[in-house]
Amino acid sequence: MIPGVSMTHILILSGVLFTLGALGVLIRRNSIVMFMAIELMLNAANLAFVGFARSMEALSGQVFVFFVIAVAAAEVAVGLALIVSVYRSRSSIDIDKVSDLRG
Amino acid sequence: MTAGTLFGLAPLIILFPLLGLAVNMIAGRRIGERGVGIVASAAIGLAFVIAMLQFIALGMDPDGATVRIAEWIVIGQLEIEWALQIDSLAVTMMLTVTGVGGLIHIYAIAYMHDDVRFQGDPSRFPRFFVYFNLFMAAMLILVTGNSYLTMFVGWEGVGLSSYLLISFWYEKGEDGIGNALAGKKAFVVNRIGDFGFIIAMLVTFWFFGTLTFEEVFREAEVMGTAAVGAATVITLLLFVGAIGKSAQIPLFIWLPDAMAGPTPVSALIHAATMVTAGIYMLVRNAPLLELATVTPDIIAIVGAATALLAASIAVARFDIKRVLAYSTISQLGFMIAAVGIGAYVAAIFHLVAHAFFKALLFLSAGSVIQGVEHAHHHGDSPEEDFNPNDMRVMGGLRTRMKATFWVYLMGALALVGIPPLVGFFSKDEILADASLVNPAVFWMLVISAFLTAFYIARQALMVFFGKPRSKAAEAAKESSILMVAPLVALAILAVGGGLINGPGLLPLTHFLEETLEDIEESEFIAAVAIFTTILALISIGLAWLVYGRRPVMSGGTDPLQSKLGPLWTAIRRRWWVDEFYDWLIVRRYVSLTRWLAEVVDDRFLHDWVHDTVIAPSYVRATNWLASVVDLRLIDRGFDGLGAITRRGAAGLSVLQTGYVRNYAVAVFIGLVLVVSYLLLR
Amino acid sequence: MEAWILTLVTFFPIVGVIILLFLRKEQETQIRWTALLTALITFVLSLVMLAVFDPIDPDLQMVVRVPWFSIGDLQIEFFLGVDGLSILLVLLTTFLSVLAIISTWTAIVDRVREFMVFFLLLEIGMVGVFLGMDLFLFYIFWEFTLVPMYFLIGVWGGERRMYAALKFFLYTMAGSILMLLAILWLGLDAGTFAVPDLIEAQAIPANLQFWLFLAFAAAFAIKVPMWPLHSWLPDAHVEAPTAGSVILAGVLLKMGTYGFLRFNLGLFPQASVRLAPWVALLAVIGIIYGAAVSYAQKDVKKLVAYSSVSHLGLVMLGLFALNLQGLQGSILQMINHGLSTGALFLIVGIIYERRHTRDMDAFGGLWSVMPIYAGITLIVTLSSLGLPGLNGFVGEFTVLIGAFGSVAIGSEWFAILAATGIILVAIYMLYMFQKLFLGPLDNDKNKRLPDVNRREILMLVPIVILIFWIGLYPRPFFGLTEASVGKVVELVSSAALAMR
Amino acid sequence: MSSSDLLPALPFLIVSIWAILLLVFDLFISNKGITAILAAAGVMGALVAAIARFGSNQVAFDGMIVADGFSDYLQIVILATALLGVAVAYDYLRRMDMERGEYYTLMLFTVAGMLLMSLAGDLILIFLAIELLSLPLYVLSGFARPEKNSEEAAMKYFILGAFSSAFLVYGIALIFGSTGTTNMAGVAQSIYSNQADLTLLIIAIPMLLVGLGFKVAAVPFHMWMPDVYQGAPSAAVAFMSVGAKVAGFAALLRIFIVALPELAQAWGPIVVAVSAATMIWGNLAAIPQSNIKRMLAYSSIAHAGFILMALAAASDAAVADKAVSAALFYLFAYLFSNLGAWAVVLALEQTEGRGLLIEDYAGLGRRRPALALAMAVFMLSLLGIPPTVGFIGKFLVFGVTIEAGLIGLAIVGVATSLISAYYYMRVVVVMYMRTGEPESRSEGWLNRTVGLTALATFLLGVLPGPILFLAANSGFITP
Amino acid sequence: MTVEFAIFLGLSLVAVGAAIGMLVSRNAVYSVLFLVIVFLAIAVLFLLLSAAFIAMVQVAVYAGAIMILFLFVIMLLGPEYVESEPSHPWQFATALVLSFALIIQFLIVAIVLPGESGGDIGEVAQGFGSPASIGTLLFKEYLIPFEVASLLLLAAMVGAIVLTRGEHPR
Repeated sequence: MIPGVSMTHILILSGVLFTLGALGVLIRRNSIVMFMAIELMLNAANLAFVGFARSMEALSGQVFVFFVIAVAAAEVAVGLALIVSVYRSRSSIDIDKVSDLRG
Repeated sequence: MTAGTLFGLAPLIILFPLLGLAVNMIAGRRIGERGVGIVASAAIGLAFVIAMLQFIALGMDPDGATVRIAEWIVIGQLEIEWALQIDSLAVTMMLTVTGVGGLIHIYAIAYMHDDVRFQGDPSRFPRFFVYFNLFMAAMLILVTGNSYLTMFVGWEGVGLSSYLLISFWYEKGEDGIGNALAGKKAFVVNRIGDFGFIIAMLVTFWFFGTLTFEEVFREAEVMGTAAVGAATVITLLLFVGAIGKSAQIPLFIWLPDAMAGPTPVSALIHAATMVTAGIYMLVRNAPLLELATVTPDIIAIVGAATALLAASIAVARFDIKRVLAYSTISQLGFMIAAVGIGAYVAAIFHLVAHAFFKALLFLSAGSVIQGVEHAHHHGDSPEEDFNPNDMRVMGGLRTRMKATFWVYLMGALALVGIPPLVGFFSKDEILADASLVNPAVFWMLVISAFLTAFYIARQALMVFFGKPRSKAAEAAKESSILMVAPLVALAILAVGGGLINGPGLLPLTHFLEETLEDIEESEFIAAVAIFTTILALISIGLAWLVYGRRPVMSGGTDPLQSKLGPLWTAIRRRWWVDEFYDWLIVRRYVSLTRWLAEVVDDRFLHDWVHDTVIAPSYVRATNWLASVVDLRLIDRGFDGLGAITRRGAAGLSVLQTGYVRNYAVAVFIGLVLVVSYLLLR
Repeated sequence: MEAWILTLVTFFPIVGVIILLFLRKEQETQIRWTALLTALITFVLSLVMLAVFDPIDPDLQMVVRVPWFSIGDLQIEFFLGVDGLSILLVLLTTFLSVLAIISTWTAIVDRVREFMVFFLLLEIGMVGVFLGMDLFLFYIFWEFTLVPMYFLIGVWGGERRMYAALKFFLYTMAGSILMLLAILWLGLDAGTFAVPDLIEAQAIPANLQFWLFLAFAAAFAIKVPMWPLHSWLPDAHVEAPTAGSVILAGVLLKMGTYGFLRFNLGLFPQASVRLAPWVALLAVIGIIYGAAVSYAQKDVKKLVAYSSVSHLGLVMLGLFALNLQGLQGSILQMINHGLSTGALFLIVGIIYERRHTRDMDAFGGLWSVMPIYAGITLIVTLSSLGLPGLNGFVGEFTVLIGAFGSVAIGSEWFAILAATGIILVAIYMLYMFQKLFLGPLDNDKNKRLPDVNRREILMLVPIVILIFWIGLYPRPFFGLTEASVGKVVELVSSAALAMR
Repeated sequence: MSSSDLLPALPFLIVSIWAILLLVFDLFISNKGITAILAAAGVMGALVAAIARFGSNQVAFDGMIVADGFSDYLQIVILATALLGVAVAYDYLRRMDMERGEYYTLMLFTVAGMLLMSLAGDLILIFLAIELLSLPLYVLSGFARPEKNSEEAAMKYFILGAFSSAFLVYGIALIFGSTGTTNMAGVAQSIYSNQADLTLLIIAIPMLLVGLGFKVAAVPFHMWMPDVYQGAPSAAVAFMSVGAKVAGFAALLRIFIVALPELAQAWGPIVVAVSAATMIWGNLAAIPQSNIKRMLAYSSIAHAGFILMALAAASDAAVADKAVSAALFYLFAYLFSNLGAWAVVLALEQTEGRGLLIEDYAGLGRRRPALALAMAVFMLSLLGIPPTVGFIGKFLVFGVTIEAGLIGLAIVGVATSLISAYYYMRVVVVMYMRTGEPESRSEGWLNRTVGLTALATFLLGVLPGPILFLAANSGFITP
Repeated sequence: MTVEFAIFLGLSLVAVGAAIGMLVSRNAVYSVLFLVIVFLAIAVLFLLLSAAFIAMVQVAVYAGAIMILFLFVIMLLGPEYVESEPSHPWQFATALVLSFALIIQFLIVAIVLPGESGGDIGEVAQGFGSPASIGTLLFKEYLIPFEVASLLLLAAMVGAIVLTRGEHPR
């Protein structure tokens, strides 16, 4: 029983976090930080899930979070590997330097 | 032998010329000139025989007959068949055409023999007779057709053969193209007339529901006053056709140029037969003319005016054939006027008469020309730019070409209308009727008759009298017997032809009555006859005063020039009609087409609409112009392609910056837009 | 047997294509002969079809109608059939194909095999267009003809061939996709694509007819081409190889007029009646405009191309006279145009092969060196300027008769204006003839030109024969069409009555 | 779960297990050609399984797996794509000197993901499936490393992919929050019975659209595609250009039609707009491209637009079934025409990215008549000219669009496909009407692929009956 | 304002603040640390929302493993200062505008949220979100996703290896 705290609050919080994450992806040029921002977005989603799970007493919400975390881990593995290999060839993690293909 | 069977033979009259044509076309080169000539003339001869048989048949069965061959165009109500209508009018024409035509064919054998050599391409000899027979066939279809449409077949057919024969020496004439252009002019001008003819047929069909003469006239009779309007329109349109074919104002300009054809052509087509088709066609439509209101007067005026105008122009010609050409136009004017005042028989009579003496005149002119040309070619020092048609280089041929001179004289007198020659009766009949019906027409015709006498006398004097004005004229010799014989025959006709419709018995009138119902017998008015004859004699005298004593020197000016002053210039320049048309129509049309083609089509529809309207609207959306451009580039290689199209497609390519974060923005924008849509709906 | 005829007529060329694919590209003679024989056999087959055809019966005959596949409840059929409206055009197609192949004998030396393959494919497409009686099938053939023609122009064409080819492709496709939408609408609405059933039903409300009519017209008018949609035609014609031009002018343009005849008149009679005056107006403009523009051309081929605009204007005028004479006349006029313009392109091709120019100023006086050629040209020219006794006149006159008295068009003036065409046509046709054959033979290059050889005579004579035949005794041709045309006229006039 | 649950998922299980096994085998195989053949064998097995169980509708694992006609049909398409994908890769990898066993393993993983996409009856599974098919694809895109373009392609694909899948997750979260379940049938149920909280869906639906629209490259979520397709190894692109699209549409169709049919009037207009935008953008942007890979990338964007027309039409419940089968058929058509085109691209590609410009195709008509003919057929099919399968596809799609009364959209469709004529025909122009000496490979499997696809493209154009029947009977289970 | 709400508010502020910090800090290492703070805050919120197991996983996997991995990579590549001003002008502005728009939209939706899903969070059964309950769920209904997840991790592994291992000999 958490009086005073309504789903609305949680939703707003997660929404804000999610947006901040998205913002991060848009404004940062450091690919690692962009990537972290994406993680932030995922977490915002998790927060929403847990909140909903709690508010409607449906455990599957929490299970979903579990999977999201797993996926996040997998993404990180691939993503960091990519960043590393890009760094090897371009010796930079500035995403804007990765822009030969265009038009 | 019954009339029916004889009528059954009628199709042969068209078949024979066609056969001759075919034979000459296929075997022409092998059977040699003589063969070709014989075949062609024989074909016409046989046709003449058939015509005679039809005449006899009509004697047995005056009603005539319609000989059906096959159906042609049958669509619903529209039923047109290949069929010949044999009646007195048709037979009259058949006889004239085949008769005169046959004589001219014979004459042509000899004439062309020399002509092809003068012009330097003997191989064309057979082709001439192919065309000649083609013409005869077409002309006979014209006169025998039982419906407007079948008549129209012949109508256009003669136009075609005249086109071919005028441009027979297609590489000669002014800057080598003159003759070809003359031919084209003839055809196109005729087409203008045909336009009228076609529209006339359209109206006829939708008003009377048929196109065969019999039925149309029956219908018209039944409807009576109800058909007046239609009859007027139709006859007017038909008259447009006649104007074209019979070279009346305003479309007479093609006929003088048509003299580019060899002389037999001028004689046969542009004097005796084809040009009279218009008169025949109008007479054929007498029943409608009777109904029509305005038309006859218009026809009469136009005819008379033409007669006058042409006669005046003829006075100032130096080219022996051109004089005759304009004389032909003016005589055709007489006939048209006759039709206009309702003197159908007179018209036909004059048509026949004219066929005789005008053919005669042309042929003798031809004989003169060749005589001179012969001399010119065999002469020791042939001068350059020697024109054997120019009367100013002739003179004194009376003694050198006796036969020709005499027959020519007969023809001339017949034309002038000196009794008892054929011209006297025929022309007098017209004048007599005119004096009763329409004084204006009468006086115009009288004046032109006066001029006629003058210019023909002038010609006679310049050609045959006085002293030779050139070596060639001196050395001129009489033409071969083969040419003279037909001349003589025609001369006889010109002299005795009057009997065909001499006053009193009027055989032709009675003969034609079978076809043209209720035609009043034209009575002989002595006063008119005497008056005109005297007038003619006066003008001949005048001519002698002017040309007889001091003949015109070659290249010299005409004595009249000083006397008439500006008037002379006017007639000399043919009243500037040709120039006017050229300025008004030809130039305009040419520039119009240029404009349409270059400006409207090329620049506008092609480049402007396609490359400026369609294209940029694509560019705006899709850089279409670039793609067109680059299409053109494809030929030269894709080198420039990338650059150009990229420039064109900048619109979209710019957005594809290659920066991931921009792409992310796009995604984000999409999201926000969609959410806002859902919020706002 | 009967059931197979049409299938054979349509698809027989496949056999040739397959054989060609097995020939090595060096064996040019064999390739040419294979193609020619294929076309010939196809022509013979179409004659068999003619023999079986019963002119009295106004409906489709020798029908092949088998379910092809179905989209949901919408059955699409393989549905071939021939009636008076199409039979002449089919014959024309197979006939011209033979001649066109003969014309390529020495003209096409590069990639002969591909050329013939595309050509035979094209023939399949064209015949299919005229025989396909299921809108879907029809559309497939219709679009399919684009491809081989596109290649014929683009690969074997002249200087700016790619431009012309793509222009041709885009223009015609632009029209046809609108038609595709209309077809879809019709099919989904009526639950069938079978043309006869659709016509039978006559279930389309008038206001909708209007739009559908326009959608179909878009495709057909571009193909015809009606003024002012003609600007692709000159390019395509000038660039295309002779055989291509022959087929393009002879058959492809007729696909447009045929489309109007079969679909617009049949499916949307009321719209047709309502729009007749407008179509007639465009047609008349086209007649005069085309004739005028042709006269200004320097390039023979362009001249002939524009003359097509003029002639087809007449055909359209006849179609939308919506009466017996008009329709009969315009169908015959389609054939005439196919013959005479086809022949003209063959003729131009002959001279082009010899001199490699089509600029009329480069010629003149050819008559004296090439008399036979000149003679044949003269006949064709005369037929195309509508000299009575030759085929052109019969069609022209009947069309004028029809248009003059047409209730649908409503005014004689269209016919009268159209009739001025007979003056203009004389002007430019004789102009062309004079430029080529008359006048002095002054250009040395022309002095030693060989006259037409046996092969060329062989390919022109059949046309000349037909020119005379139709001109003198068109009865058989009218006879083939009149029953079906009568049916169409009935349909349209009843629709017209319904509108009052 | 019970053993009976395994059967419906059989193809998926086969592929995933095979993938793991192949991972192990590969260690002992020196000739990677054998790996390829083994992979193909596995796919083949799965294909057999899929065909074997066609037509039997089953729900397994408590509604997680829904094996209905829809999924079976798509599984067949996907597996066929996979087979061809292996075939085109076989020689290419060797030629391009990047032959490694992992290529095929990873391919099998994505295939497993794609299959799962078509099977998933639960949003969780959709999410996992997307990741399972995406991660290996990121890697495959970068497979040509250290080749810079390839790495860039991978990077862009990855960043944007992760970004968009984050949206997807959040969307799912909101769906869950609104309906209390992630099972599609359940979602539909709760919306139907008005227990759902629609306000949340206002954000949820757009987020789902982002996640899935990204996969099928719908405007404006498409921008990764040209860059990725250009940079990634062509063989991988050939495979994923079809596979990923098919999987994406599988999810898209299932979610919108099975889970959210009640909200059709809400998402219908959005889909209409997106589809129109996609067709226009894709077709326009393709015109100026001089690199054929890029051109095909844009063309595949455009085709996404055409398929979206079907989804838009499906917003009208009356035509939903027809629309689905139209989309299904279109995907099949797209498989052959597009993959075939890519195969031709592979045949002309040289090392260091030479031979990828359209101008490099000049003279192909002379040099390799068969190859050029095939390419022409593919181009015509993509353009939608009869008698090719592409035309039938377009015909169906336009048909349902009109039937749903979306005339405007249909007109946009025909207009844009007219525009597309320009760039498709340009390839043909270059091949046949320009002279040149193109270098091209003639490799057994490549040629067979080209031949097969070309044949299919033509034959299905003439006799689409069977596939049509299949597509027509490949609906969803209606709970 | 209840205690719980106060806690909630505090945690939210921390989370948001840390998130902003992550965005603005020029040094990637700081960003990582800020992100860890966010995650920890969220973990506490999970506890508050009676999701003990998830909270644990969050701390262990996220704040622990994943973030450490990030740190490793950063260290490996050397702490690089990528200048943070956007290389193309409109990027930053548009990003801000869009984010604002999205937040506004979130607020709108959240505010109009009807009672049953928007109201106060009620009591739940004992053991809700306990490892045991989650575990049973995972191995019953969610078996397939579970297996798929494992497959996914395997694929990721393979991918990572492919991407990172030394140049293929050429």
